[in-house]
Order: sequence, then structure tokens, then C-alpha cells
Amino acid sequence: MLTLNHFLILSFILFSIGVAGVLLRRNIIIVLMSLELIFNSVNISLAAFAYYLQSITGTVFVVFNITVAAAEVAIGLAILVAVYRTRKTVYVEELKDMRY
Amino acid sequence: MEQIFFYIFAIVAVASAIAVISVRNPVHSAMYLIVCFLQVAAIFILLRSPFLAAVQVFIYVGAVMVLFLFAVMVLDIGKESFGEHMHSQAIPAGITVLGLLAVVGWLISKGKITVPLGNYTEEVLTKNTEVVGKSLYTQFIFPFEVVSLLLLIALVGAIVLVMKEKGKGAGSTRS
Amino acid sequence: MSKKGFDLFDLVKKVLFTDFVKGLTVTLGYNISKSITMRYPDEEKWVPYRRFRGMHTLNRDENGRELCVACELCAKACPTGCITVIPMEDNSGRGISDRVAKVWTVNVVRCLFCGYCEDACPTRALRLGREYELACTDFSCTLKSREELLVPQPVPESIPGGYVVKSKFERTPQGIKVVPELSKYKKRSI
Amino acid sequence: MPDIATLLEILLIVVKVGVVTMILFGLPLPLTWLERKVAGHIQVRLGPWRVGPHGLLQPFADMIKLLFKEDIVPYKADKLLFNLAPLLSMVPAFAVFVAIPFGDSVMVPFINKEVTLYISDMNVGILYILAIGGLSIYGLILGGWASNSKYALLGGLRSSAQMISYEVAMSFAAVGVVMMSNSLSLLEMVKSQSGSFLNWNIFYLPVGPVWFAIFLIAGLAEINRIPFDLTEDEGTLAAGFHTEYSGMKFAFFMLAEYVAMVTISVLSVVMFFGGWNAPLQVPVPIPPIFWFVAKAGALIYFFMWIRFTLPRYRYDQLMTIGWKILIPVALVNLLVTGFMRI
Repeated sequence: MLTLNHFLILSFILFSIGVAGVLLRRNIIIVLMSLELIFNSVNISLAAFAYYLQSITGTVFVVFNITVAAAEVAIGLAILVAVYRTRKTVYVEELKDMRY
Repeated sequence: MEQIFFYIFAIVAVASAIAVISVRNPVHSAMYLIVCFLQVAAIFILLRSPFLAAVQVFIYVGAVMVLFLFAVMVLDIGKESFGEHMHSQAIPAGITVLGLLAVVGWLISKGKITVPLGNYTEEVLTKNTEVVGKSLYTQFIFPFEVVSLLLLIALVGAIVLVMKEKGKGAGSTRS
Repeated sequence: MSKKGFDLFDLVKKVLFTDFVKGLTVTLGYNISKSITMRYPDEEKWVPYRRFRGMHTLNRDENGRELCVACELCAKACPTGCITVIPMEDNSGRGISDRVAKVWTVNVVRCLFCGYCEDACPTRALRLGREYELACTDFSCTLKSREELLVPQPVPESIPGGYVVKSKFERTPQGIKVVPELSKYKKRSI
Repeated sequence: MPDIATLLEILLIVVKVGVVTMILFGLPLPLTWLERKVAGHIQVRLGPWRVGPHGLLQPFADMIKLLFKEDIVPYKADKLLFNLAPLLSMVPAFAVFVAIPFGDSVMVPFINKEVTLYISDMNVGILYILAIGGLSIYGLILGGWASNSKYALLGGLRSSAQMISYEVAMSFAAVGVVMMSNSLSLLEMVKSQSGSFLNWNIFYLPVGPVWFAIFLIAGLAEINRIPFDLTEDEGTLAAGFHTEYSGMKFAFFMLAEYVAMVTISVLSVVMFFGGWNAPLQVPVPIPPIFWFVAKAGALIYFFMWIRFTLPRYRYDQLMTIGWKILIPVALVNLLVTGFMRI
């Protein structure tokens, strides 16, 4: 029998992997992908809560979450393209000066 | 039966998620992320929300990842070298993540559901497309509008960010 | 929309996809019309007009004597010099005169089928016939000798030509030949 | 332990999946023949003629040729993705057919059981189809990227941009059909169009034809057929994303392309032309599957007819049509449909 904890633990493992990706990787694209991973882990736990607490709110929030994630990706990639045009790099440690 | 499927999906999802943050080629990363998203969609089906699964595949796999791949290809981002891959921040970051994992794992195992249960039966949740639609347009109409506005702003913002300035042309931005 | 301004008629045309439908009707018309492809080697073969200048042929008169008198005018008239004539004299009666060709060869690879030789011929012995399947696999067949050219071509002079006939494959030791069946012809514009 | 009835159900599903897969694997053979025949006759030629009567065996000859061709992997290509890409484009094309209803239930004589002519009736059927259909893009993008070739990469890039642009218009068309039929399930969609042909969604005036036009144009762009085949534009890109592919991998791409064409035509039949419903009540009993196949076949012929009628669009024209014409028209149409359904 699947319990809520199964889903929560899976969600949390994915969340930790996402955090690790954000902290460990230098490539902005991978960092953005790790952010998507975090969004997804949150979606899993929200959907699991919706199912096990018999309420629709979690499902609705997943829909909002996905929308926000899509917006975030659009903006993030646009910033990435703009940064790449001016600096010719995608590595975060090379993007340390504000002034350019 | 369900448990077997859950474990298959969960293990593949975790393995591909680890691959996302560990392989050096961004395109391979994106591929593994697609695999991970598909597993998450399957887990949504286990959670009796086919609508969420379809939306997950449609938006994440069908649109977001295509955008990622498009960006990787347009910018011609090559492989990372090993030195860039393992940097000085690696050990503290790893310790932090493991600590986080331990703490929240302990919290999850000790946690109990104390909130009152909702009033949706399982049959309603299984055919939840209609229920989701109804609550989106009644109970959550205000957040829904805000989110759609956010999406519009993001769309316009993305276009503004990548648009080359008029008059300058392509030559000047490249220099 | 053109730069001159807003054109309502143009917009209506675009909304109703009129140009698209016009194009579709044109292609549908072609789709149901008859194909003009000639199914050349297997089923059909083109019989050229009399004016066609194909493979050389040497004629005989009614009594079966060679018309060629080996005057070498054809060899002189030839712009590429591909015709070789070596005359000889005998009175065996194989020609219309005592002077006959000992050797009469044409190098088909060099010939450009201009028809000057046929114009130069005083006895109408030499004609450019209607044989056009000249492909072969080695150089030995590029030099056509008198003996080969004296064999009458499959399309006789009396047929006006200019139509498609049924054809069939015939296997010979030299290879596969496309033989026209001259009785079964149909007029077809090409 | 599951009982006999459950086992029979599972067996039935497996058999149905197998049959549909076999049909889809076999279908490109006659379709290539048909396409070449249509091409020939529109250009006042004959098309395939030499292999078998009327060239009917030509697809088999082609298949044998492709089977025995050397399988070339370019130098410095990404081997894993290069080999995976044809599969990635083929599997989603096949997976779409899980949700498509070919007909209502029929009695099967031997096992004496009602068998439905669809594999599953999902309550999010149309979303599933759009989502899975969108996945086939990965074969194109990754194939183009993994080939390590300029032409292939450009083809892949073009296809991804094209896909994102036209996916929006296509989803709007699907939303319009959902509004007209009041259901996300394809089965319900067909049932709502039963009766005479006036109940079909395409005759839901005035919005039905517009939705159909949007869906058709976006669908043509999604499956990369002329006039929108910018991804394999031989004039500028050699062969686009499959420039470096040969042999069976190339055949897989072709297979995926033809199956996608079948998908779009079948989907149009389900969404706009009333599925297996007869256009008029006829006294002679005609099996409903006949109507389905006939409508789908007519649409496939229409796609081929378009292919040999229209020239290819330029890339900027393609984007203009997608973003500046189709999407605004779809939005306005959505509004009109909404007012009509109140």
C-alpha cells in the first residue's frame, strides 16, 4: 500500500538533488534545470497531499506551479541569452561584476 | 502492484535526476531531465491526477525542455571540463545537501497528518479534470488571473530581454 | 496586405483561401488527366518521322543489288570524317555498277548525324534511318561495317511514322532488343 | 491472484495494442506508394510503374534497399543520441494511437464478448494526444544535434522553433473543439457529433470551419509537411535533421513522418468530421469503421494533394503565419465560440 510518506520522501530526494545541482554546478543552464527539478519535487508533494488529504487545492496549486515554472524558464533563458550575448560565457563564477 | 510501479518510477526519477546534475554535457543533462519529468508524470497518474500528468508532459516535456535544448543549441555551449565540474564549493555543498536530507527525512518519518480531510471522494479525484476546472474558475479565480498576468508579463519580458536594440542592429551588440 | 493601404477585396480573398482553392483545382485537373509518360522499353515505343536522322543504312535496288557505287562523296562530305570508303572493282554483279565498296564503315561515336552524307549520295544508297537505340557496352560496336548496314532496319521506309507503337522485349545473343510491333499503333501527341 | 475476466481484459488490451502497432508499421508502405502515385499523376507522370503491377511492390523494394544500406554514424557524432533519435521520433508517433477511438464497440464472434475499437478512453484524451504528439520533436532536435553537422543542426533548430510556435495554435484549436463538444475525451467528442453530418464540429457555424483551418495548418506545420517542411528543406538545408542518417534509422524517421500524417488526419476526423458517424442515414448497413477509414483516407489524400500544389514557405513567413495570423485568429475565435456556448 502506498502511503503519503512514499511520495513525500521521493519528493524530498528530488528536492535535495535539485538543491545540490544549484549549489554544485557552474553552468547556468544546468542551474536552471536543477530549479526545474525543485519545482517538480514540490509538485509531487502537492499532488500527493491533494490525493491523501482528499482536497483539490493541491492539484490546483500544481497547475499554478507549472505556470509559474514556465514563466520562470522563459525569463531565465531570456536572461541567459542576453548574458551570453554580452559576456560570451554561461559560467556563474565568471559573472561576478555588476558593471559592464 | 501499485507499489512496484511506484518504485520503478521513483528509482528511475532519482537516477535520472542525479544524472542531470552530474553529466558534463548540457544536452545529455536535458535528456535526463526529460526522463525525470516523464517519471514525475507517471507518478501523477499513480496519484489519480491524469490531468496533471498530461499537463506535466505537455508543458514541461513538450515546451520547457524544447526551450532548454533550443537555448543550448543556439548558444553552442560545449562540455564542461573536469576542473569546472568539481570546484571548491563542492564539499560544503554536499555536506549541506546531506544534512538537509537527513533533517527533512527525520521530519517526514516523525510527521503525522493532523489537518482535517477534505470532502472529495476518490472517484471525484479520479475524474478530477472537471473538478480542477470548476475550482480554478470559482474558488481560485483571483490567483488564476494573477498567474495568467504573470505569464503575460514573462512573455513580454522575455521578448524585451532578447530583443536587439533598434538602430544599433546586430553588429554592435556582438562587439 | 499591400503597402498601398487596406484592401478589403484582398482580405476576403485571403479569408476564403481563393488562391489556394484555385491551385488545388489546377492540380486536381492534372491529377485526373491522362499521363503523358511513354512507357518506353516495356510497353511502348516511339516510331520517328521519316525526316528523323538515326543510324545509317545502305539500300539495295529492287533486284537486290547494292546501290552504293563507292564514289566516296559521303566520306568527302562528312564534317567529322567518320566514314571510311575503300572502293574496288569487280563484276560479280553485287552492285549496280562494277565499282563497289570493299570497305564501308562509319564510326558511330564520331558521327553527328548531320545528314550531309545522305545529301551527297548520288544513288540514294545511303540513308540515315530511324534506328535510334545505339547504346552498347564496348568499342567494337561503334564501328558499323557495310554488312551490318545492309541489313534492312525494322522500320521500313514506307511507314510515315510519328506515333507510338506497342513494343516487346526480344532477347538476342547481343542483348535485349526492344522490338516494335508496327501493326498496333496509336496516335499520341508527345 | 487476478481472475479469468481480468486476464482476458489484459490480453485483449495487449492484442489491440499489437494490432494497432502492426497496422501502423504496415501503413507507411501503401502510403509511400500512394504519395508517389499522387505526385506522379499531379505532374502528369505515371509514378512507380516498373516493380510489380502499377508499381505496387515498389515500397517493398525500397524497404529491402533501406534494410541493406550501410548504417553510417558520422565522425564525432554523439553516438548514444544519434542512435536514440529515430526511436524518440517514432515511439511518440505510435503512442498517440492509444487514445484514438476508431469506432464503438463490436461483438467479436468467437469469444462472445463486446470489444471496443479503442485501446483506452482517457478522460483527458485530447490533452494526452497533444502532449505525446509534442514529444516527437525530440527525435528531430536531438537527431539534428547529435549528427554534428551544420545542416542537421539548423534543421533541428528550425523544427524546435516551428514546433513551439505551432503547438500554441494547435492547442487553441483543440480547446475550441473541447468547447464545442463539451468534453476532453475523444470518445465523448465523437458521440457529441452523431446524427447527420450537420452535427459535425466542422459545420458548427461560424466557428467550426475556422477551427478546422487553424487545426489543419498547425497540424501540417507540426508534422513538417509541405508547405511547412522547413526542417528538411532540401533547397537550403540538404535534408535537414536527417542529413546524416542512412539505412534503417532514416527509415524510422520516414515511418514516424507518415504515422504523424495518419495521426493528424485521424485526429481531424475525430475532432471535426464526426469520427465513425455516417454523414447521412443510409438504408444499407455499412460498418462504422468504413466511414472512419474513408474520411481519414480522404484527408490523407488531401494532405498529399496540398503537398504537390503549394510551394514551401520562407522561414520568416512561417513564423509570421504562426504568431501574427493563426494565434490572433484563434483567440478571436475562442471568444466567439465561448459566446456561442453560453
